Amino acid sequence: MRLQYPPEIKIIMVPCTGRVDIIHLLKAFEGGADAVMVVGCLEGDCHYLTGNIRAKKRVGKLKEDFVQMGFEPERVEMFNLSSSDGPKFAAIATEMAERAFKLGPSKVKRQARQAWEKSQAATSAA
Amino acid sequence: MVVGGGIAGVQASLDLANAGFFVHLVEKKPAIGGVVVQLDRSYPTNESAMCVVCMMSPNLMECGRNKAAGGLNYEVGACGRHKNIEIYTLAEVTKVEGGPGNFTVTVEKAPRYVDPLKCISCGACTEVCPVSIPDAFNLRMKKTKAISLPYARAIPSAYVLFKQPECDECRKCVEACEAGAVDLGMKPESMILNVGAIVAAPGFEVYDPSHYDGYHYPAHPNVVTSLEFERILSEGGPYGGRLLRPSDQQEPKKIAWLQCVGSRDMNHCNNSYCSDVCCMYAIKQAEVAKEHGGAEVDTAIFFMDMRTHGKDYERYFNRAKNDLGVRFIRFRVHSFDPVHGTDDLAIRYLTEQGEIKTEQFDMVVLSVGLETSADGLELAKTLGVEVNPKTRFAQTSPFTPVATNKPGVFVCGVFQAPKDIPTSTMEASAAAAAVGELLAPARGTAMLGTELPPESDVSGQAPRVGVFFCSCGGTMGEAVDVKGLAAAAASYPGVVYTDQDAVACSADAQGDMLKAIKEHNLNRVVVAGCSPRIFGPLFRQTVQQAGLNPYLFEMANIRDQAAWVHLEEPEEAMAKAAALVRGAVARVANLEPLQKMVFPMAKAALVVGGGAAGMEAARSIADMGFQAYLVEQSDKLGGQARNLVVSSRGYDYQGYLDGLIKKVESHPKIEVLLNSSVVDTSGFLGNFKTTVQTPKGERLVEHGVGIMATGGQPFKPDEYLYGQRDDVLTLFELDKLIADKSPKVSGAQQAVFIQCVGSREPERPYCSRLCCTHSVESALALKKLNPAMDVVVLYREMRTYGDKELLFKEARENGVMFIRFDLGGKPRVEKGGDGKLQVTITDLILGRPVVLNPDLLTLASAVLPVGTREMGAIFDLEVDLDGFFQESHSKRRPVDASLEGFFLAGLAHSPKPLDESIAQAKAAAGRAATYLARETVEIGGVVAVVDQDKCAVCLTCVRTCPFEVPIIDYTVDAAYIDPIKCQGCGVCVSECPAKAISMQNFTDAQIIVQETALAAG
Amino acid sequence: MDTVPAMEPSFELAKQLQEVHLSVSPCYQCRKCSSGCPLTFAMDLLPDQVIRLALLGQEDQVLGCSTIWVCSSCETCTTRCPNDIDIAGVMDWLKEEALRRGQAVPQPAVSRFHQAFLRSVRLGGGRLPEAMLLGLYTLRSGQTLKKLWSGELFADLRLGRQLRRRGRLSLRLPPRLKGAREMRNIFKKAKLSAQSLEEELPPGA
Amino acid sequence: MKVSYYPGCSLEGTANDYAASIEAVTRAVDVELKELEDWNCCGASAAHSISHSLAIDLPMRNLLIAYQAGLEVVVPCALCFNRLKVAEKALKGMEAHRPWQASTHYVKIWDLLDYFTQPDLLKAVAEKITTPLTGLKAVPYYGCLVTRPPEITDRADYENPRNMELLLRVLGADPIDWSFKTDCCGAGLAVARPDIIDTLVHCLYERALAAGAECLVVSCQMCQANLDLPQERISQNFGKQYYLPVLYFTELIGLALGLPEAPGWLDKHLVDPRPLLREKGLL
Repeated sequence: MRLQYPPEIKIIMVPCTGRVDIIHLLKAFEGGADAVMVVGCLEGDCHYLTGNIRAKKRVGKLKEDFVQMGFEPERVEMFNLSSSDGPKFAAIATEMAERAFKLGPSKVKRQARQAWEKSQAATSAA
Repeated sequence: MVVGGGIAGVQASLDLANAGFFVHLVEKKPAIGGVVVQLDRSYPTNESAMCVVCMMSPNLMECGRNKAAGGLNYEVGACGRHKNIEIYTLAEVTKVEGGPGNFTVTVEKAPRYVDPLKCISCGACTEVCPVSIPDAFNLRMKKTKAISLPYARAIPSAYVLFKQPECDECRKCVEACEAGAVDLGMKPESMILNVGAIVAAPGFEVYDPSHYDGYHYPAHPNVVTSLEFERILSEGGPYGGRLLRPSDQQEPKKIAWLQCVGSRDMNHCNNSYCSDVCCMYAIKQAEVAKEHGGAEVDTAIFFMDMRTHGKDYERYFNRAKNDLGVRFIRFRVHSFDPVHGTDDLAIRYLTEQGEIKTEQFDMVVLSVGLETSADGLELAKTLGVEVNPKTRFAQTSPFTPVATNKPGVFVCGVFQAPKDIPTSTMEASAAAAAVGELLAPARGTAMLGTELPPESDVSGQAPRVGVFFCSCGGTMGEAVDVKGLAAAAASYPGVVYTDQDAVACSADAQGDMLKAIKEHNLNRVVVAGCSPRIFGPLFRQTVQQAGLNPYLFEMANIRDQAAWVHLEEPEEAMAKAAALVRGAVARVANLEPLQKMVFPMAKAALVVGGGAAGMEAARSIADMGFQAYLVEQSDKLGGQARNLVVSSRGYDYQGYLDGLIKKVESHPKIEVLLNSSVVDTSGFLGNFKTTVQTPKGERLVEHGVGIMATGGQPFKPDEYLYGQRDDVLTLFELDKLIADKSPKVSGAQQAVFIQCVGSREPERPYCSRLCCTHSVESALALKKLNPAMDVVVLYREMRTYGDKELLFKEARENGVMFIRFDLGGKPRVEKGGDGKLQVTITDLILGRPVVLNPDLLTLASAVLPVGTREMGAIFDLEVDLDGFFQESHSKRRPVDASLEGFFLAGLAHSPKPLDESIAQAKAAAGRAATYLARETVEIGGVVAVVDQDKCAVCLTCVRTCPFEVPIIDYTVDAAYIDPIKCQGCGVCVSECPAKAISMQNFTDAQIIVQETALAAG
Repeated sequence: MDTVPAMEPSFELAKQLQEVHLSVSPCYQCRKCSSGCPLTFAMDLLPDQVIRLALLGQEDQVLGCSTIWVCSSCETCTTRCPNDIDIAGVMDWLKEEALRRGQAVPQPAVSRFHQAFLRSVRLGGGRLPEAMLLGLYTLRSGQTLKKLWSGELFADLRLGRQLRRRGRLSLRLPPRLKGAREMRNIFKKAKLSAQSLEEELPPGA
Repeated sequence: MKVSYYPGCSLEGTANDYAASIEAVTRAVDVELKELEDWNCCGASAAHSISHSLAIDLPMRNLLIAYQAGLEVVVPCALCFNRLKVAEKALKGMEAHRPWQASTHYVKIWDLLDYFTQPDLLKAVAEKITTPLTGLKAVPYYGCLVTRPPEITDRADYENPRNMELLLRVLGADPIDWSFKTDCCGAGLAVARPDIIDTLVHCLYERALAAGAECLVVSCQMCQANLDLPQERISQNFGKQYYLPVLYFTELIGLALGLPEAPGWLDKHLVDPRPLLREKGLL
């Protein structure tokens, strides 16, 4: 259907969201990502029955850890949609891209973070 | 033998070859592919039509790579899964003798003047050739040389020289050809072939609209047929894929499509049938025109009934109308006039409210209908196949849709009746099944084995990655510059070779890839192109034929994840594509070879559902010599077909059904399990073990493949006073009354039908396809019973497609009245003053309400799927948004289910009339035969493996696995995962606290290295 | 839409038309006839609406509309109908049926012209005396007074004089036909079928 | 060549100029016209509008006269031609029901223009041309009933007839193609509803001028009357002075053959064609 969504989104294929480990999400941030989303099948429709439920639990746990780490929990999110639901995928991709812009670079990239904070302070002052 | 190399002919050849029969494919043109290769895009997915052929191309290529096309030019010798399809191009069948099982066929082959075995399709001859002739492939809208490739990426990919009309044998091409392939001395050959059965798929011709003087065709340059418009849109077309109009090569901003040109008309042509496909291709062309020329292109389709009755077609139509702004004007244009001083055309038409409007269009496309070609009729005469005089399509019975009057000769594709690509592909598989049944004893006797080169051991070698880029035939557009990507990719770690090709999936590109892997002894391959879901298996198979383990391969989807989805931001799209390639290269460098397990194929099929479709599938499987288990939940066979008791065309549905049930119940190779239902299943392709609950307790059925024919049921209407009065019925209930000669029918003065009850509504946005025809047949039956009875049909779109249009004509001529309403003005059904029914409907032509007082009100209710969710859950089969089974690919595999080894037939796949259910059932059997014919099946590869040293036996994996696969092996005090049972989801791998389990092909390292490479972008 | 009177369909008219090989039931409202018709600007009902009303048996509307009288029988619709319905033939039949039933004719000028034409041919013994036609029509058309005031009558007379001057308007009666008796039988047979052919329409009705 | 000739009532009255040009031109190409013995009026649009029995019986009588004469019949007036063909089809229909009565041997009924554009006659005309009509831009106007409906007229090219263009080219004139060559001029409504004629004919004038025509060429005197007579009135009503002479194709043949009587026919028109023809050097 060629629905457009922000180019910042980069996609990795895994057999099931159940395969996504917390280490993978952390490594993504370490590699420079500002936001990570895990996109699984609709609950109950998982080809492997419970894969997406497992993933949801892991993302939920990671969000709590983020709060303690002083990381914005909104940077990581789990979504469920059917494989033929193109429009919904475009919508969540756009939403995550907006979150990344709003939240600015992740703390992992120290210089980029400081530069961004300076520019934020400047704009709010003006 | 298969006559005709269009999409139907090719699919039939493949199903036959894969089911163990040697196939002679006779095609009169210099290359196979038929009309489909001339199309730019194909609905409903709008994928490039070449894509449909390309998707076939791993199969087409198998044909292409066999002896006729010469393995030599790929120096691969033993390539191709098997060499069981022999293609004869520029060939025609001239004489046929003998009978089923033993035909002697004379085939005359015109000289190609180029030896396909030597031609390496380098194009040198075309450059030097001085003679230019109109390019028949591009419908004479473009010039080509006397010697040229039939079409870009043609199969077989050998050049052809047309001596007539102008080649003066200057021999320049002979000198230019290093391979010495050009031989002007070639003579016509004639050969006698002995074959067991013949499948006729000669395809069709589009109607020549020059008979309509009012359409100024071909005089006015901006009036083109729909096929010519496809060429204009195509990348290989006259304008390189840019949407320009022929007169001044300007971008047309306003385009009109005129429907029913050469169809549904007794006046200008004698095609009173409907050609079934024109409505859909007009919508598709409008959408693609908007894509090419930008959203402001104004597209208007002039039509009578919008016939989008296929699966998902109604959504396609609604999306075009509501979201994409395609205008639909219900009006049949007779003629239009060129506007003096401009190249435009003025169309004068009537709006819905009846006022006359004239609009000026830059271009007019005539949606021409389909006709049997002169060659098709000639072939029919040669084969002795009878043709229906009214429509000139093959004469077939609804109960044996692919059989003809001549035993041993079968038919499929448009020559059987006008149909679209998915139905043609399905019918081709049905024809293959019919042949499979006839020649069952000869299965496998003429097979040629396939050899794969030994797998070279690459362990311990540093990764040498080759990256092959594909611009997917230009559909990448400007967003992604493949050359730039290739240059950048050369610098990625591990990359030693990059290459790019317009269409990597084509036959010759595969050859280049094989050569490159050998020359640069690559041990890892990345293809950057389209989705792995479509061509993963094709490239993996090519990698395997280069002697590499198929798992040392990765695809970067720069088409669906970059080029197509970031059209407005080309730079970011390029950056993203580069990142995707970098990620894929990083991942492939870390991949290790994996071996698959080999298991025997159980030669049996499980058929779920004992309706007409289930029984036909079981009978076909059994006739082909395999065992069939037919599971039916009710206490008798027959399904919904039991209710078909009325046919104005004189079809004896019940006679057919009783005959079929007798055959199924008495067939030695069919075991019928009544009052039974499937409760559980396990295993994998070729080795399924399904437990069936039968009255005599649980039965474990071992089978290799499965066919889902759980059927459908009529929707219980929830409007029009249904259920509150006994004179408001559904179609089945009316038919019962007619069959029982009930006084309610003979006494009725007026009968009214209401169409689209429950269908094409927001909660069920699909068309149930069979109700228009059913209502018209029942209406005709009523008229025949009592000509004085007033019969009125209230409809939204009259979808009596194909040859059923003749029924609609017959009904009108017999005085049945048709009144149209739209979703906003549905008929009001209430109790009249005298207690009789009163139906009020606004006639849209007169804009005034009409009051009817029927004695019988029949509601054409929708078709709902039965058992799809339950079976979908047990067998893990995908179900689409409307609850019907989802087929693997609407075009290429319309009959295969989402899970390999399972096939779909009948109403459970989508609503369809009985003859199409029967065709689909045979097609399912035909497809199943391509698996059952195999001796072994390969399983495994991507599974979880336990590192016994790290396992702390904490049982997390045992509790986590949804399929209860891991067990504790106390001999080694560690968990054990049976590679056969493991589904490869990886849930246990990430749950295991000790990271003791790793998943082959998706190890943590491989994922992480891809992530970091991606994020670094 | 309830304001507009609802129609009770009847199939009588459609059956009558079927008997004279002018069946309208094959129509599937493709509306080519209405778009091709050059006279729609002067019509109250479009040709496809006339066919639709005939199919629905709305006799008073169909027989009382101006469309059937304004139709110049140019046969465009009949030629183009994809279902081979003789629409022009239906228009003619409806005109004849309207006169037979004594229906009030909304276009008296046209119906009286046709009647004056046939009466002139009958009185002329088998050929049309054009001058007599113009005279009879002017007397009977009921438009004469209106034309007098609007000055159209003078324009007509001037046109007549121009033709006269060019010798194209002879006042002589056409020659006696040998088959005069045969002509009388033809007209007598027509009178029987038409009854109202002879009735004098009160001028100005 | 000898053919039966059915002139029709108006050729004896308002269109006797057309009759004159026909007789002269046919004589010039050695075609002898034998007028039908005791022919009667075909009933024109009046009969088929309000009396089906007259609509069949009137032309039937002429048909039977033609059959007795045994020669092919040439019919200049489109309406008479159409009515004769209707009678012919009706007779064939009747005989189909009673094959034992199928005694009549049919003769071909020709529309005059069709007859004249037969290859041998065209050759005959071409040979006798003295002053070709070079530079005369004309649009052919066929009207309705010569070509339509095809089931009655048996015409193949009923949507886009081209034989008058053929003739004009043979005569050396410059025929212009336009889309309105078979659009209706209002025919029988001329007397009862002249306002309708004004609208229809005004549209034809505009389209002819848009196509770059200087005059209209017709083959039926009804069309000639509806295009020629109201031109002055339409010019007043629509406030635009139209000068589009309406010529019979037989008059053009007469001119091209240099027949002495030709100029005589031209002054019978209301819209005087002579200024245009003089400007073209043809008079």
